[in-house]
Amino acid sequence: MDLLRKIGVPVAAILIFLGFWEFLVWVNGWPNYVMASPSDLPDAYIRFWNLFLTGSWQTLWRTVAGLGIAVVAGTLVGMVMGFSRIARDGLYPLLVGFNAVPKATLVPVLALLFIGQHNFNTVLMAFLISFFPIAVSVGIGLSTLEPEYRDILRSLGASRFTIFRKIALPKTLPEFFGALKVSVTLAFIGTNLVEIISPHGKGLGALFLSGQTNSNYPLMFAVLIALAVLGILLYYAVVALERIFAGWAERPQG
Amino acid sequence: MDLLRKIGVPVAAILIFLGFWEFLVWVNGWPNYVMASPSDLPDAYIRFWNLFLTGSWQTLWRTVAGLGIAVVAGTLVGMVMGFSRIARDGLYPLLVGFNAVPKATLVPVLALLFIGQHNFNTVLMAFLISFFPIAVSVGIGLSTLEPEYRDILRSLGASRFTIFRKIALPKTLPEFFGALKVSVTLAFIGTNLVEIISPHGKGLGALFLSGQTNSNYPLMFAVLIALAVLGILLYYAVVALERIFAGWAERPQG
Amino acid sequence: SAQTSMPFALDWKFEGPAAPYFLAVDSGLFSDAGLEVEISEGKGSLDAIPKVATGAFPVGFADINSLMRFLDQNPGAPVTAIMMIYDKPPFAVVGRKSLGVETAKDLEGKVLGAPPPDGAWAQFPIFAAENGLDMEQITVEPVGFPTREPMLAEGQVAAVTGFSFSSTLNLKRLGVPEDDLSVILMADNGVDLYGNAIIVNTDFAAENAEAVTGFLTAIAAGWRAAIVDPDAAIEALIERNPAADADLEKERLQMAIDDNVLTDFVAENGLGGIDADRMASAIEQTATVYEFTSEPDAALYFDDSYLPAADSRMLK
Amino acid sequence: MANLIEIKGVTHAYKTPNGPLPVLDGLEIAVPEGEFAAVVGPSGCGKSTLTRLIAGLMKPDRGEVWLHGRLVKSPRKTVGMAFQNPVMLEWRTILQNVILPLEIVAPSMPRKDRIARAEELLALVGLGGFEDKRPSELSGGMRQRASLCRAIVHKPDVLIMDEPFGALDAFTREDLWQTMHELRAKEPFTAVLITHDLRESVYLGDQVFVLSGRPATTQYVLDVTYPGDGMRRLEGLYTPEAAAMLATLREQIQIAQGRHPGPAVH
Amino acid sequence: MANLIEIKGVTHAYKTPNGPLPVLDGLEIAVPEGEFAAVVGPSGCGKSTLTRLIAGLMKPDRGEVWLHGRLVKSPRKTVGMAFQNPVMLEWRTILQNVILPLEIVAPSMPRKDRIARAEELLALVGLGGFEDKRPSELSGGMRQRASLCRAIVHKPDVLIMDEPFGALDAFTREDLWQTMHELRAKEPFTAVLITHDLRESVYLGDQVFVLSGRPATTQYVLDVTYPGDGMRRLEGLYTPEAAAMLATLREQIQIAQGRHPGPAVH
Ligand SMILES: Nc1ncnc2c1ncn2[C@@H]1O[C@H](COP(=O)(O)OP(=O)(O)OP(=O)(O)O)[C@@H](O)[C@H]1O
Ligand SMILES: Nc1ncnc2c1ncn2[C@@H]1O[C@H](COP(=O)(O)OP(=O)(O)OP(=O)(O)O)[C@@H](O)[C@H]1O
Ligand SMILES: [Mg+2]
Ligand SMILES: [Mg+2]
Repeated sequence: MDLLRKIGVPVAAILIFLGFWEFLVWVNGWPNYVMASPSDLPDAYIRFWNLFLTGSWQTLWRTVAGLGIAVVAGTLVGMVMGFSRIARDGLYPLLVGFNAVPKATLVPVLALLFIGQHNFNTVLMAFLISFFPIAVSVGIGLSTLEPEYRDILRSLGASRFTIFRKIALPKTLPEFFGALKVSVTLAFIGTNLVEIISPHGKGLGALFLSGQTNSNYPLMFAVLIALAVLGILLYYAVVALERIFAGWAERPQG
Repeated sequence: MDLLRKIGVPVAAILIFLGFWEFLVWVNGWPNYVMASPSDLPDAYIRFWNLFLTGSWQTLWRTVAGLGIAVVAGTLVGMVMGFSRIARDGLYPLLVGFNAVPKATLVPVLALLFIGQHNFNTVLMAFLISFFPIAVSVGIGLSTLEPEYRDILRSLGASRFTIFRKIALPKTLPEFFGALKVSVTLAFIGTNLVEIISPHGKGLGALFLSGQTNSNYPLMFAVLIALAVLGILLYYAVVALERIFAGWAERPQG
Repeated sequence: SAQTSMPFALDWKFEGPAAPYFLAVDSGLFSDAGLEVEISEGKGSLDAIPKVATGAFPVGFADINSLMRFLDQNPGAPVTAIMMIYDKPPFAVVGRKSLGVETAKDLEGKVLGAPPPDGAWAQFPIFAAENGLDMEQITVEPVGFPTREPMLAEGQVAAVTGFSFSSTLNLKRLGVPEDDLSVILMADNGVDLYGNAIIVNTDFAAENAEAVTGFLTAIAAGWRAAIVDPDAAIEALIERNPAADADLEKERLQMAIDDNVLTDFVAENGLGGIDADRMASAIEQTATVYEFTSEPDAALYFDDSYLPAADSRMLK
Repeated sequence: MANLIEIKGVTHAYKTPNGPLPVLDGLEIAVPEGEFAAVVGPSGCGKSTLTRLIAGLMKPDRGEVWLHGRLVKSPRKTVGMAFQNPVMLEWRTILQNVILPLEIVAPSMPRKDRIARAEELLALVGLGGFEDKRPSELSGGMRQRASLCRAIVHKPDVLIMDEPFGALDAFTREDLWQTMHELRAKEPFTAVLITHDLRESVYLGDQVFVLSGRPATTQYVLDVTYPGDGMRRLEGLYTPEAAAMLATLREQIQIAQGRHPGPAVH
Repeated sequence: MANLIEIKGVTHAYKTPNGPLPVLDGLEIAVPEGEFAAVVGPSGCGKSTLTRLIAGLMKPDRGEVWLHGRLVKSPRKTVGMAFQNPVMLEWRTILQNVILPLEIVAPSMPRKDRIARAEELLALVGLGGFEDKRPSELSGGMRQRASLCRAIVHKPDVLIMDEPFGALDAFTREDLWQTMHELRAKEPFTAVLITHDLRESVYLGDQVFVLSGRPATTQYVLDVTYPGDGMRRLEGLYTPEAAAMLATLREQIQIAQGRHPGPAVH
């Protein structure tokens, strides 16, 4: 029953979505170049399966690397913002300003600054685009921590960092994981922006470009779906971590 | 003193950032086409100030419109996910998958589906890209609501929606506003993606393109900074709302 | 022997017209000249030019008209063109006969789809002036690159601006019959502009004059070989872009050769040189659509001193 | 008079990772309309669980809870509940916290009347002047008093109080006992009071139910016959009759805790 | 014996939007090493505030707090604190909650020893078998007992308890009083106990400090001379000596609440 729900429900949701998509395309009679339908995609996967595999791997590891850095850096920035009002007042506008700049326009700048460092560029972009939600959530978790909780450790003379590690972080883990879910998707976007805008022939982005060059619309859609699947995979990895570390937080909704 | 901190700190932070940027460019001797320096920008603003004003306005209203829809839709989706485990299990993977798809690649699809509906397209993209953090934060706020809080109203036979409105939403407002800050930046990116990828001659994106066509790098950087400024403005609007509605949540960090 | 490293920045993706360079790599033309050449794809001329200007790539491939603007905006940037490849630029208006567009004049009263950052669209005012078009009567619909051809295929616009070999083939792919297409090359309709050229970082060239000349020699030889055996060229390309459709890219290459590279002038004088009068006229035409911040000077944009002897640049 | 609250053979166990934890076992409680039932029992025996069952916040594994002659399946608007842990909504002032139930139960009541009602109750429990404070600015005992106001602000028929005076000093507590009696005279309600103060149970209760240790059963029911002329007075607690009742209860609780009842040292 | 805890002329006011709220006004308290100071006073008078000042969680506006002959400027590792609101960390089991202070104060203590210590204390307060439960699976009184374990697990020199038995029934409470005495004999500590149960203050305290209403001053200090042969026994509470002390305290509290002290009805 529980397993059925855990696996069955997402699978059913995805199938319903695919069915709906197929139906929409069919009903509107959209040609491939407007929107390919799910039934067009298996062809693309069969023809290029090895490219999909290598591309996915290349995209995935860069994304995960960027995300990993984002988690560490985001947590640090969030801590600084959470503990100090001044840091919060000063950093927030800068971070928001930076994040409001479309990253697509920054890719060429990065590519010129670190010419040829494709891996570095890609990981950097995945990091830059995905650390903000984490920083925000950690910062908020800290600045809204109820004094009752903080005082448990403060009364023992614990350092701010200890309070963060033992109380604030665990207490905000649910929100932290929520931010991580957002960041996962952003990191993928970052990786792909670089792969598409400053192409270096690697990853799913390269496959997308090649589909574009050839006006192979089903291939392009197939790449997008592959990206979505990678995103979902990484999401389940996050969920697994969440179950382990923040399972306590979910409350029955009687 | 308080005013000094509220205004002085952000201003100082921004000045320090600009100074650092100017210094970096100067020390590395980067030419404009690698990275323009802040001192190059006033020229661009002076020359094109009216374009900046109209462009900013066009970008801003579309962004705010998209964001407004994102808030409403995100809250609704978040409510559904927060109240029902099944909805959560089914919707999350779909949403994550959708969000892992780079929106840049979706712009052409939208543009073809709704040909010529530039305003609609732009607002739609701003909405699509920015609703996820809100949905996630509302969903988490609901699913981790402590039963003690919920029971205050449940014991009176209040409906789920009432509990959401009177307890869950206010209680998660801090996280909600955090998500909103992330969404603000994303909405800007959405608007600009459309303005740049599927140009319709409106908004700051159009100005950026025109800088690009003419290799006017300072203009391009000036547009990016203008975007950042718009983002910061909207951020302060969010902060103002936050002060009003969630000011109680901030706890002194003794 | 110590090879000179010369990374080469293309302006665009690995498509048919890039095949000659890969052929040159694969048949050892560069390594024979003591050069180690790695080819990178790009996102348009505006991406390739700064790459060369910063010196990250000593050589690149970019539109000379974009280069003019770049040099005007960034005076003193160490970059210049040294070998013209597209003697005729691929700037074109592609229309559909079934929608009433066959000649330039037919555009009046129709809807023209144009991506604002498009290179061809940038030159459209020259084209319009040379052909006496009344811009008032043309409805210009801004479109995005990815939607340009689909919109023409859907009949939402009657014509689009674009590169001849890109737009035409994309349209064929979208199922528009070839004989319904009318490709109006701007170069055939009064526009004197040149097209893409090999560009070089001038600091690099000054120090490695011999290597640069050797590079250009190999480029010419690459084109020559590709013209003789397009299949081999495409094979070299497919290796780098595995998902590419060989037939399509071959057609694209052939169009580039026929329309843009192997012009009468090139057949006569060899690949790479320019005609000073035409260049002057091109600058003059550019000045009608672009406001130079300083006096334009042809010498800044093109330097023929690295070109190898004419006979080694003959394509036939 | 009919029994307004009837708990019939209620059995409940919490599901825990290492098997079910039986908490209530065939509990029987009946409270006639307008009466006050005090419930005492050892810590952790299931008293708070009982309040949640009466309020309809949980369903018992077996057995039935009846209110007003109707089987309780879900919470009712006519119930007021003071939780053991007096959670206040930090984003509302004390006054707004107290008003909250009115917003749900009497949405059409004019704002002015709501405020008047809440202010009246706050003054009654000694919190006049603290209406506009945030919950975090109140002491533990003050929060508990505010929580009591929140439970009765909408004049519920049934009032369930889970150790409502636990954090109060003896005198404030005695004042509030008095206040409860006065309120009951003015706005009749039927009440269930969980407490661990035996004097409180005798002073406020018409019946005192002693629960056994976990799993709790109704171990003993004491019918309170309060000494005096009808109105209950504090002095009554120091009469021999009251002392006898208290002694009985002590003994019963000692049994409930599984000890040999010692000599009633009082 | 030197005074381990010394509170000298402590005055404190909370800043609130409508001006400062004076809470403590020149408070004087001194507790010799190894002794037990009970503090009683009306609800909201400033007792919890006092505990926060002693623990160094807040600084007084005026006056000084000395611990161990050193001025308190920030919290110390040798203090144990049981808060009035026994907040437990929901992501930890009860056992892990109790161990928490050891992780801070004795990071090098072997895991096994920590667990043994925590288990021993939990058994002492009657929570054996609940080690692996989540806080939300405990009743209010059980949480309070676990919180007490958390306060003493690291053998603090100074133990501050803010109504630690408030949610417990009479017998569990009396058991824990006994436990406190035993603990004190085994692991000597100096304690401040906030309570509103006068019997508790007399049974546990060596001195009882009665605070006046807000702003609180030290209104009265009772030196407890507990009847009996040294070991305190519950029976002692029912002796005339104890009754006299209780009567005095009742009277003082009544004064603290600003009432005319009534006849000592007991
Ligand atoms: N953080 C705060 N901000 C403002 N006022 C506060 C704050 N904490 C407490 N107060 C006020 O200080 C006074 C004393 O509070 P305190 O918690 O010390 O009382 P107490 O003696 O512990 O009462 P109780 O017995 O009810 O727990 C109260 O009137 C309360 O309203
Ligand atoms: N949500 C829960 N999940 C699992 N077990 C629970 C839960 N709530 C309570 N329990 C267990 O049920 C038993 C009874 O709890 P309850 O809160 O009803 O006790 P109580 O009589 O109110 O005690 P106290 O006087 O200490 O408040 C306790 O042993 C407790 O551990
Ligand atoms: Mg309870
Ligand atoms: Mg207190």
